[in-house]
Amino acid sequence: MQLRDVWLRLGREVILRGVTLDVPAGQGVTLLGENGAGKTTLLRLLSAGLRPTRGEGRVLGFDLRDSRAVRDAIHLMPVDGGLYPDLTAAENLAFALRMHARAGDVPGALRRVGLEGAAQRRARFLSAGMRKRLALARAHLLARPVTLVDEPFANLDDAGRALVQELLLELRGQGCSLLIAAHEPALAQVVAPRTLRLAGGLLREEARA
Amino acid sequence: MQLRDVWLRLGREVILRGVTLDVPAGQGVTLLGENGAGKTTLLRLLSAGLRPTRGEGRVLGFDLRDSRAVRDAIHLMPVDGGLYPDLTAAENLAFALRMHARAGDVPGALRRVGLEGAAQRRARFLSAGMRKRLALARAHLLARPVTLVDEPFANLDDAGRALVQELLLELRGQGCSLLIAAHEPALAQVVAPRTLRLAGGLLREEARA
Amino acid sequence: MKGALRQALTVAAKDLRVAGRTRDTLLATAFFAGIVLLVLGFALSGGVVSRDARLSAPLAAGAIWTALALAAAVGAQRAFAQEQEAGALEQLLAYPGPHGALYLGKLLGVLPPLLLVAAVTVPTGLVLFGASEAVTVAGRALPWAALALTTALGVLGFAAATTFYGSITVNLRAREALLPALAFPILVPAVLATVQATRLLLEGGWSPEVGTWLTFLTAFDLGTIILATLLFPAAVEG
Amino acid sequence: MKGALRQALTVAAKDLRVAGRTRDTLLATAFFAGIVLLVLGFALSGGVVSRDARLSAPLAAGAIWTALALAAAVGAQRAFAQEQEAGALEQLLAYPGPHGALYLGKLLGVLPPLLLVAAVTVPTGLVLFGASEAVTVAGRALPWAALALTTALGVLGFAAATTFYGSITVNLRAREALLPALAFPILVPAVLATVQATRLLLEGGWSPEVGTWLTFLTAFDLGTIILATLLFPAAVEG
Amino acid sequence: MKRDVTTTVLGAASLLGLAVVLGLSLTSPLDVNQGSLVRLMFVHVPEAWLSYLAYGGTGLFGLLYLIQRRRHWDRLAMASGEIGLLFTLATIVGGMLWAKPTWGTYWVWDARLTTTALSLVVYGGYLLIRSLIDDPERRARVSAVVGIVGTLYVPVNYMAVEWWRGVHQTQTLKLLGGVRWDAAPIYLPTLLLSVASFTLLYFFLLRLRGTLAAREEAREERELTGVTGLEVARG
Ligand code: HEM
Ligand SMILES: Nc1ncnc2c1ncn2[C@@H]1O[C@H](COP(=O)(O)OP(=O)(O)OP(=O)(O)O)[C@@H](O)[C@H]1O
Ligand SMILES: Nc1ncnc2c1ncn2[C@@H]1O[C@H](COP(=O)(O)OP(=O)(O)OP(=O)(O)O)[C@@H](O)[C@H]1O
Ligand SMILES: [Mg+2]
Ligand SMILES: [Mg+2]
Repeated sequence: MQLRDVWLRLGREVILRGVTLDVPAGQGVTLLGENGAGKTTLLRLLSAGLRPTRGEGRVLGFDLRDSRAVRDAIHLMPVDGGLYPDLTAAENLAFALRMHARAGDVPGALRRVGLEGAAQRRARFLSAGMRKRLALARAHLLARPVTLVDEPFANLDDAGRALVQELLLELRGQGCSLLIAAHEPALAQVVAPRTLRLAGGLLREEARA
Repeated sequence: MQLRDVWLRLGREVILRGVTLDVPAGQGVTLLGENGAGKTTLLRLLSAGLRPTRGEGRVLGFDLRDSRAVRDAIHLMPVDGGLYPDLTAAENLAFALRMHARAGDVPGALRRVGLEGAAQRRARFLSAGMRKRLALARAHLLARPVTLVDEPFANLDDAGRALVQELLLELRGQGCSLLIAAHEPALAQVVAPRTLRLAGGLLREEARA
Repeated sequence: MKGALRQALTVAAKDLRVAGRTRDTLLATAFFAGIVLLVLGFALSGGVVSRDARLSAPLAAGAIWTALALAAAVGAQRAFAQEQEAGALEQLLAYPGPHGALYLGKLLGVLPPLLLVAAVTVPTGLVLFGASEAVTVAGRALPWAALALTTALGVLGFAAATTFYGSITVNLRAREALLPALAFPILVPAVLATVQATRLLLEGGWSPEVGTWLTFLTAFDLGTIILATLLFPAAVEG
Repeated sequence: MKGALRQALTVAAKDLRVAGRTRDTLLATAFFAGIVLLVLGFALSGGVVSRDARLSAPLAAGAIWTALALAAAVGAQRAFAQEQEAGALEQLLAYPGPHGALYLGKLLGVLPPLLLVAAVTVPTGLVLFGASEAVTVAGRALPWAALALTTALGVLGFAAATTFYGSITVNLRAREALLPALAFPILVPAVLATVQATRLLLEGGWSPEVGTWLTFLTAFDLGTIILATLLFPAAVEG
Repeated sequence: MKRDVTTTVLGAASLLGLAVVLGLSLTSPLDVNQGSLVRLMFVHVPEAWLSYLAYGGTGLFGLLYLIQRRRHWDRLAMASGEIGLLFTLATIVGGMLWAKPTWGTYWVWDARLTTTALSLVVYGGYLLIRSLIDDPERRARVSAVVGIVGTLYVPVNYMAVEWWRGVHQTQTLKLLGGVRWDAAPIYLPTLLLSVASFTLLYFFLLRLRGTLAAREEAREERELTGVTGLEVARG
């Protein structure tokens, strides 16, 4: 994953003002920054959901503008889950798998995140933490080479947080690169030791606390 | 605030199985529980958004079934903020104030939560943490006698969390009762020392950690 | 009571602000009504303009009111879709005060853009369908005042009925229970009265029959608004 | 290619499952189609218009196809509004594979409920406007098979165009009114072709002229689908 | 600000052409059926032609934008759309004024008339969409798509008189299936000159509006990003 002097404007706001980033394959990076610093925006940019206003980037060697190749390699777990409210938990996972043309053990994944009892419940009726767990199960099932995670620890109980760490560590064990935007440096750094901080539209390396 | 042996069923699920609760006016209570334990559901019940299947409750002496009186006294700050995506931050606050027939210092409240720069931005374009701050500003402006807060610390940076504590403490100082559902006991207990845990549909008193 | 009125106005003002900040909704709705007129004009009249009031009047009345009924339905749908997005509806229902005020607020928010659109659609439709010409050929003047009254009453009726319909469809459980299909017939009286009054006015000017239809329409409007205000709390409650 | 097809089918299957579960789309489309038929039915029946068989055929055709074009617009809008809720649209666009496949998937998901609505609207419209009666009075049988083919082709064309515009308007303000306003003009050739084919079928059964219109309609459908599949990626990309 | 010679020349040439057309048309003989009303043709037809041209331009520039992603094309597409809308309006108003004396009514549900009115809506929608999107890149992309689809509407409008017989004149100058001229030959040169002048006028207006839009955009960009040094007006 590489970014070279990337600028990004949204509406009338300039969010990123020259971000440069190098993440070797398989590395885990924690992304910190204040509310509104632009973490989510940076993740969306990397997942080809937004185009940089200026500058360029590559993911696994593919130019960010080649959105199809990038989308093939990357998975973004958004803050709100990005689930279909009217599909059940199991259907949500099955849908994601089929869109990636992959097979996977949906009941097993649900059991892993403690949702075996809610497999047939619609995502609309899941609690905030359960939705987060479901999104996590999806990220773990898909196991894309580059996985971007937005605030994985929010809304979760202690067991849930440990689970996130466990599953994300497993992903890293499989050789996936991880980029985790979070407000809990201590929790995230267990999984992704390298730490970057986004402030004023610029990215800075930070020593581990 | 009182609940007497309240049962609640949603869909095919029994969420609350005999909850009994007594909160004297002005007290601060932290509500803990696993993901899916029913914290959010309990808060919605107390704000008259749901009706108990069995059992009864009172808020400030009003029966829960008298939804109008209860709604007058209570404010629930939901997980997702419950903001209008197409109103600006300032308009969202002004609308809430007018619905409660109250006057208040909107620009001041926005400054208080660090959103003065985003006052004219639509809520849709605010970051997750900024939306949380906006919802917090609303709860603080309205200052209802009973304020229910669902996961106030999620999505916020460290400064934001300190801000939540500060504003909620102020609310308690004004004599409001607080019920805070959270997964960060340490942070919540600063504001609301009494701690309850919801598990298996039942509420239990918990000693402070 | 005064509080409820203030709330209704607040909700209406909010909806109008969301709609009016960029004139978007207004523009789009007007556009929409215009398009319906054009398409219907072409589809129905098949190239013949008729100077015969007995032919042009029903066409004009039908096209105008189809356009307005659809505009009302779109407006009402929009009004509630807005609330539903991002869980704002639950928050709206949690404000103090009677829930009936919310229905009134929604209705008031839907009405002004609709009346504006109607003020453009009605004359345009009359000209496009040759109804105004047919009337003048017959040596009469267009009964503008009566038409305006009919339009106002009709738009109010459509708005009240479609807003009520919209309030039913936002409720998840109601929507899944085909309840909305049952509520559809409430539109029938409004459509019937408005269309007939317009047609009669175009065909022969004011007559006692028109008066009857307008009285009926007024009764329907009042009835719908009162009934909807009373039923709304039950329709939306969790 | 095969991957794209599989994706399209996956998306369509998902949409159909949701549609079957919430009945949201079906109700909304039926509602709009119902309003058009209702208003036009009341306006045009009973007067001079309905007694003349030469007049009833074009009217029936016009009303039915305006109703269906609208229903298509509403259905397409729902299909994308659904995705938009809870940020699922952004997630959908992030799946690997060509974005054109998503358009096809959405189209396939929109079609079945629409066809269902059409299956009710067409016969209802024919009866309501006296066209079926006029045909039987003339001693002929209604050409059901040809009507069904016309309906299928017409609905396909409507859905193809409105689904495309649905993707454009989904995150704009005032989208409910905007989508039909944008899509309708483009639909006019299709509406005209279906109206003419239906009218001819009602007036005299199958004829080579009907064949010409249906060929035109098929070309329109194919052209729209191909063009939309090609342009869709540009319309939705970040 | 540097003087733009091309624009000036285009403007002067189109004005000159229009003046000559005015002179010619006032001296042209009267038509057997229409009398002096036939002179309206020298305005009406080129106006319609210009609006077709403008719509074609909107689609073409939109396509170019999608391929090259240069904002320049987007500005031209917008300029072209505005010009098209303006001249469609002129065609309709002029046509209605012509219709009153010849057909006895301002408006009929004729195919050509309806499709012309609808093309007004198509490009009204195009401009409406533009006004609804704030982000310039997205605005350019989406409106390019809408513009391309809208352009397909031009052939429908052109063929409308053939497909659905109505009261409006069919093509007097047949272009499809062999060029043919069905009116009194005396009118042809004047009409052709008029069409040519209007074509020049189109390019003049296009350049003018495009330059204006570029300046507007540059100013906006400066306001937004003043200190940050983000490049000004890409493309
Ligand atoms: C509202 C009224 C009218 C509208 C919207 C309208 C629209 C148009 C349009 C768009 C064209 C260009 C299409 C083409 O070049 O084939 C056109 C051409 C033309 N119009 Fe009209 N028109 C109207 C009224 C009239 C009237 C009243 C007349 C004459 C009686 C007329 C005579 C013509 C002629 C002769 C052409 C040129 C056809 C050709 O050479 O191909 N138009 N009109
Ligand atoms: N479409 C948009 N138009 C205008 N401004 C936007 C838009 N999207 C985001 N922003 C602004 O960009 C900034 C960064 O938002 P972003 O969501 O990336 O923050 P974040 O770092 O993820 O914050 P948080 O920790 O609160 O999630 C915010 O100030 C936000 O208001
Ligand atoms: N409408 C509903 N129908 C069926 N089940 C529901 C409904 N609403 C909520 N539930 C279920 O109720 C349970 C409690 O949900 P609730 O949102 O109260 O949990 P919570 O304690 O707030 O969890 P979290 O910490 O994750 O926010 C969950 O298992 C959820 O799936
Ligand atoms: Mg964020
Ligand atoms: Mg919760």
